[in-house]
Amino acid sequence: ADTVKVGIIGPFSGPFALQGKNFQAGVEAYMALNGKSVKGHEVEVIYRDLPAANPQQSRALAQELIVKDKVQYLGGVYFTPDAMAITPLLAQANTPLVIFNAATSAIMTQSPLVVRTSFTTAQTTTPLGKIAIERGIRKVITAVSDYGPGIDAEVAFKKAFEAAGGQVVESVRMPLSTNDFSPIMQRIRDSKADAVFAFLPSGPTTLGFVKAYNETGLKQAGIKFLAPGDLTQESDLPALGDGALGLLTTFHYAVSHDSPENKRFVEAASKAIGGAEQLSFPAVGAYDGMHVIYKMIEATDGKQDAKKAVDAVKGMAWTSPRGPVSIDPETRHVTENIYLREVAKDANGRLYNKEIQTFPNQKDPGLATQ
Amino acid sequence: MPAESLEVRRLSAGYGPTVVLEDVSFSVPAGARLSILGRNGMGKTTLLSSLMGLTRRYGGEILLGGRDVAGLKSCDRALRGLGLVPQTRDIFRSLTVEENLIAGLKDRPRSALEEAYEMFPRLRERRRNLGWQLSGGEQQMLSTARTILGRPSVLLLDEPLEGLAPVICEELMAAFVRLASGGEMTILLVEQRIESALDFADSVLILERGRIVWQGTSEALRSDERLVEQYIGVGTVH
Amino acid sequence: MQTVFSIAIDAFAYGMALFIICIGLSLTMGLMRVVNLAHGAFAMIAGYIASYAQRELGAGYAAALLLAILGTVAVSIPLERFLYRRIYGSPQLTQVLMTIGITFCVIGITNFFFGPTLKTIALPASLSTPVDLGFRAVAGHRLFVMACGLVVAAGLWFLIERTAFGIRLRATVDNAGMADALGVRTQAVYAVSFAIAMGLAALGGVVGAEFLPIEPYYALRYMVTFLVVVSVGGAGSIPGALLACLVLGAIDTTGRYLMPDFGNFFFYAAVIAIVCVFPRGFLGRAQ
Amino acid sequence: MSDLFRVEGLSKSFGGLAVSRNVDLAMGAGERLALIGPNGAGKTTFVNLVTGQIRPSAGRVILGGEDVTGLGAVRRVRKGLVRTFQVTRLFSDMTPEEHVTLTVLRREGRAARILGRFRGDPAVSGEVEGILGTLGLLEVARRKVREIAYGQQRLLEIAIALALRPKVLLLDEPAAGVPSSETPRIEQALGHLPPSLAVLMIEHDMDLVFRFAKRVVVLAAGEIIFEGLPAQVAANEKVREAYLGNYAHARRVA
Amino acid sequence: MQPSSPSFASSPAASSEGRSRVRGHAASPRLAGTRAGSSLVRDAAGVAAIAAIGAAGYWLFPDNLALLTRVIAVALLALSLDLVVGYCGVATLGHATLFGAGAYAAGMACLRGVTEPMTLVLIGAAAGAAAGLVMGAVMLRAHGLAQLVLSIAIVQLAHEAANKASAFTGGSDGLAGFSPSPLFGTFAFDLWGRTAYLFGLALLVGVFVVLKFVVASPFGMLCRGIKEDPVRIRAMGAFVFPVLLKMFVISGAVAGTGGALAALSTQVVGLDSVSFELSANALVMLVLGGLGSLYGALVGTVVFMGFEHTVSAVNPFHWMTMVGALLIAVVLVAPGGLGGLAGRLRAAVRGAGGGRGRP
Ligand SMILES: Nc1ncnc2c1ncn2[C@@H]1O[C@H](COP(=O)(O)OP(=O)(O)OP(=O)(O)O)[C@@H](O)[C@H]1O
Ligand SMILES: Nc1ncnc2c1ncn2[C@@H]1O[C@H](COP(=O)(O)OP(=O)(O)OP(=O)(O)O)[C@@H](O)[C@H]1O
Ligand SMILES: [Mg+2]
Ligand SMILES: [Mg+2]
Repeated sequence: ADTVKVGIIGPFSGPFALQGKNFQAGVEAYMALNGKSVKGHEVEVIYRDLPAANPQQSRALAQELIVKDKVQYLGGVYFTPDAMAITPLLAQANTPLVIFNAATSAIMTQSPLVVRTSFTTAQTTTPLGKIAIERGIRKVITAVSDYGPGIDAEVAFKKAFEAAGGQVVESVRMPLSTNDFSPIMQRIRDSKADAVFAFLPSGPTTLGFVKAYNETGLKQAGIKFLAPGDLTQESDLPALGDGALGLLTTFHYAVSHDSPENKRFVEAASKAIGGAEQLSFPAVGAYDGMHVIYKMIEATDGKQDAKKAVDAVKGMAWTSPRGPVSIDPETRHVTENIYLREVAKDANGRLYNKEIQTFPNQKDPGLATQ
Repeated sequence: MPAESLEVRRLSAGYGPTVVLEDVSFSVPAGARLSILGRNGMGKTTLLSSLMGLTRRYGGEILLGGRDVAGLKSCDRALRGLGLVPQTRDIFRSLTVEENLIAGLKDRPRSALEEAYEMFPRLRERRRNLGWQLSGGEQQMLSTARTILGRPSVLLLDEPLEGLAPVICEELMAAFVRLASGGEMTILLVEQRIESALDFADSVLILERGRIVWQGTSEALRSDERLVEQYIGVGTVH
Repeated sequence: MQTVFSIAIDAFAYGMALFIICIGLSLTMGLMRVVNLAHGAFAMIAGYIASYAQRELGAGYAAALLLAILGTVAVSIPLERFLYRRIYGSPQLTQVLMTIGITFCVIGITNFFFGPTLKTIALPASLSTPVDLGFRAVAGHRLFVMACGLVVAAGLWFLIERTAFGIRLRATVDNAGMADALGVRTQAVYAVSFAIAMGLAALGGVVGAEFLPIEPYYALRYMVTFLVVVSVGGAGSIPGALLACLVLGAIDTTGRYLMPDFGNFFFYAAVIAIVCVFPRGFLGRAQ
Repeated sequence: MSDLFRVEGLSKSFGGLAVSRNVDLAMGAGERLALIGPNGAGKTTFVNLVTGQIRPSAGRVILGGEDVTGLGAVRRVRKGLVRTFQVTRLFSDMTPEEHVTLTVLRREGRAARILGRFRGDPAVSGEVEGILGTLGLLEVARRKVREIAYGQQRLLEIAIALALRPKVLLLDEPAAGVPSSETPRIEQALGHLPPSLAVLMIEHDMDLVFRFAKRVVVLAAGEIIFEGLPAQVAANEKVREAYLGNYAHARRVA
Repeated sequence: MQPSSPSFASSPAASSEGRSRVRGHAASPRLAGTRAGSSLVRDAAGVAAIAAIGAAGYWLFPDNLALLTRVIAVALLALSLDLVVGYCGVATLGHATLFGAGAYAAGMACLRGVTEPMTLVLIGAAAGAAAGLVMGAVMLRAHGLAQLVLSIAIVQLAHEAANKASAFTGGSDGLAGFSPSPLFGTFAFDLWGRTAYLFGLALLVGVFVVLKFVVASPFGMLCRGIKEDPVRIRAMGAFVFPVLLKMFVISGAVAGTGGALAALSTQVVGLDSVSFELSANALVMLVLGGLGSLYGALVGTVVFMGFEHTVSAVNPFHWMTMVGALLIAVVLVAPGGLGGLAGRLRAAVRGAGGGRGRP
């Protein structure tokens, strides 16, 4: 019975500290519910902070975890470039990397030792194309933050929407540092579209965008708001306030998901993070990531054998708090349900993402096309 | 404030780790005029700044009208009646002439500014100009006027004539003498031109390497060629 | 035409919001000559206090705003006494070091106590309802921000340019030793000015929260914006800051409308152009 | 014309204040000229105009027959038009030795070289030592300028100007702040100047002016009100009223 | 002495303070010519110390070589920053532009088939120098705060450009997928990072030696003069702009070297390498260590990054407070930076030895 160490890299401080805390909550919840050892091997988790995208630092942390702390598994990673910096190390280190978040399709092609339990932006966005048409939306303007995930979202939506027969009348890319969104709203209004498709990183930017959407009267004017679920992550909802009511988003996970697995998860994770209101999607990625890592430990009986570990989880299927999921044996990316949700108020007057439609077993379309 | 006496006992002071003044003691009665002489770098400026509290003090007392002010910060010394016209003038460069003067007013009303303009009509003409725009001499006038406006009881003048036209020098020296003999101020003057310094003062003090090497009346110094030669006279040039 | 008006209104509101948050920094940087990178940290503290007061104490908007200003000033007094007083007149880079340190500490501490989530300050009904201007509706709080900005600008300008306190402050900054020697209580002058600046930061943080939402990273996230706006205006000049905020607000807003993809290029290219034409900022105090 | 240096119709005003009104002045090689006048008459501004720190609104500056009005300050210095500053402008963190060394290297066109060390050239350090010695600055040669007395800083200003080997030297109150015991050093330094050098000195110390100058120009309110021999100056009623007053020594000279 | 005198008793201890007296300062009347020699010796010792400490790092922290390599890359940036800030007095918050130029140039070249590490470093340095030329030409138009703002605007524009040109730079996902060939054909840039570290150390020592010569040259002294008073320099007949521009180019080459090293060792170039954050961090490290000595840049980088790494490992969630506290403490204890502190301690020790015992 050895100790198996798992190194988790995530943004535990800085502007994305909330997401990092969710990593931690997911990991701790899993360990609280499933024990701290596998087959008699004690599992020890080591956290390393990487506040913002910084590949050099990411590599330094991964290297230290591998060489000095002798971890057998790497997990976490919030940003794509950070994952990219780690992948070249994996083969030499004989260490698998289980990604809890970083959502660009291309990471999976960098190394056969990467497994991902989160989602890709293309995966969560694609169903929106059909949904829009179903709801009678013909013309859409897209407005996304001008960075990798935003562009992924724009491309994925455009493809899906046009395939379903809609028309993207205009595509706006907004710099990440935009503070005041009212000029963008004016542009949306001028475009005469039926709806706006938006993608922004969660946090203050999203808040500003949604506020401007309400304040400039676009909502009253009947222009619909479509977005992947990052925009209405549960921890931001109280700040968004009633203005968020009725926003339509598609995502792989809602904290409100109604299943016994999720109840158990939410309870444990809330305890770990110190309050249900801070809980958000990275937690479930981490939770399932730990599940995968536990399986790997089990399969290798605590020995360091990256290939065997990864092979063991290919095709693995289980019921996650988000619903049924499996690891695609070819891409090693998670196959999962995508839900359409609407922001609504619960009995206590709290805002939540209400799941109203399910798209089962979605693979990553981004990888399929590559 | 009427003139007050000043007594310095065993003052030692300097900059950071450097001791410049050592064991300096002297006293000036109220309304008297004292000239401080000495060659370049001998500590005259340091002495005046120390009295004002702008250097680091290592020991000694400064009695202003009998009360020790050595432990006070310089603004408290100023409010007790010390006033310094520094050698470097220290005009507030980004303030206008008028604002510079107002800064020196202490609690007096703005109408008192007239005194300064009467003393230096040139300043009235330039009163909307910023400090840094002034000519050298104008800065000197401003510096002097600014301190005098605060009605100090002991006025410390560090080369106040530097850069002034001769005609103004004369008027100014006469004004200083008037202020002192009118019982309004006690004046300590550092001045390079021995003639002017001796004409002005009742008594003289010579500094050399931070110590007082001679004290006495102007007449005594004037009559002793050797002394002048030794301490302040024309130095040998290599 | 309507679009032009609409953009103009947005630009003006955004500019005034920037102004109200930055003006305190212009005071510290231009007049006290302290590069106070922790300015945003104080605005953020105020935001937290206001949000806390509303949520936990049930205070109204006005009461929360007042509490936030008082609270922030109260926090700033010991910081002034023990930290800032040490760096008055220090080289700018030393000040940068200290104030970044303070920012880090404030961020770490607020993160610890208040958690990393966004905090909101609920507006009273009178400010949250849109006001109809004829051609379009404008959120009430935007008008409020504009009004606050103008009042603050006028008051501050009078204080600095016309009162004896303003002259003493400027004299102190110009040459503290000499001001001291003239009987100006420089330490008190600094302390009061600092408190005023922090009060303004607090006001800006709370009133501007609708534009720049309060969260633990606030202090660093907007640091660049604040620095740029203040410098373009010419640090220490109230009209300059106002002008810079309005011009940059207008450029930012129109840029984002006309060419959203290149919004940042617009903004920073404009900054470079302005600075090249006005090397001291619009109305910088001459040296 | 054989004038080494000539100024024609130089004019400048700040806002409404005319500080230089149509000023004409010429100096020949080896000339020793004093420029005096009341405070704020525009003497320093004249130097600023001549050396190119500020641009005149009208007029020309001619050096050695060449019109240098269009040139910047740096090029004028390189052509031999050198000034000192009324309020010292020195590098407070550097030593007098470093000041003068840098100046000498600059003069020889070696100051912007990346290859080679700053110290160590015996020819340069010999010259530096000579200049500092002339002005009595050897004692403080290796102390930071911020730590030396003001009077010594004034002397260093002159040392730098001398190290540039100028053709025309403009001294703005070189003796202000230098005690009368030390002014001989300045005079001596000036006395050692190459005879072909033209020197214009602004000074309020009339003793020095009368000992030094062969010709005196009086400027008042931006205009030249008098020009002549030192002996004539004190006798001039206008000059007396505007500037000299009852200057005792002047009477003696007169 | 009068022990009864109250002010005497309350004044700072008169005897124990280390201080020298004016009289003791009387220098020899002639200038001795030994100074140049002694400073050469001192620099040689300094370089030896850097190499020794670097080697010690290799033996003491064999498991942290990737971090140490990163420290070296950032140290190069801090060094290059010291050239403009410490020696020329040009404050900049945009120096990562030059670092990023080097990193992206090396990365792109590598992706296009130039894989020899030395060549890549040279490409990085050249790109940094070119960026330095452009940046200097823009920034040197202004002074003070305005200059600072220009530097910020430049780095933001560069960042935005790198983001937009994602076809070349990979945008926010980073430029990845290149791998440099082994150094001298034998030493690969591998997981353990020995090659990268030793290569980086060699670069650092080399660059440091060159820079020591640069700052000790007449050019270096001219820059110091410009820093203190450009008007004075002009009155000495020297142009300011070309001198500063030259320094910017040199500085750009150094920063570009750092960027290239970062790219080589990580094999990814992210947008963070042309960010305001990196620029500001480098400036903080430099000021922490002390300006204008080159040593300060190294000390500051090592202390800051080492401290940050340690506390963030101990508490990944709230370490920022500790780093903040460190910065504040340094300003309170050593306002001139840690490097200056060492100098002050040395002076105090010497002063105490010589200045004791007033007559
Ligand atoms: N800031 C300082 N730090 C260290 N030493 C200093 C400082 N200022 C002056 N000194 C030293 O103190 C001594 C006295 O200087 P001080 O300025 O008092 O002379 P002074 O008599 O006024 O000379 P001057 O006639 O030139 O004005 C000098 O040796 C000088 O080098
Ligand atoms: N930049 C400026 N802006 C406005 N006025 C200025 C400026 N520079 C100088 N002046 C004014 O021009 C006048 C002439 O100044 P200048 O310095 O030439 O006098 P000066 O003859 O050298 O006097 P002093 O003997 O006192 O040095 C002064 O009244 C001054 O206030
Ligand atoms: Mg003096
Ligand atoms: Mg003058």
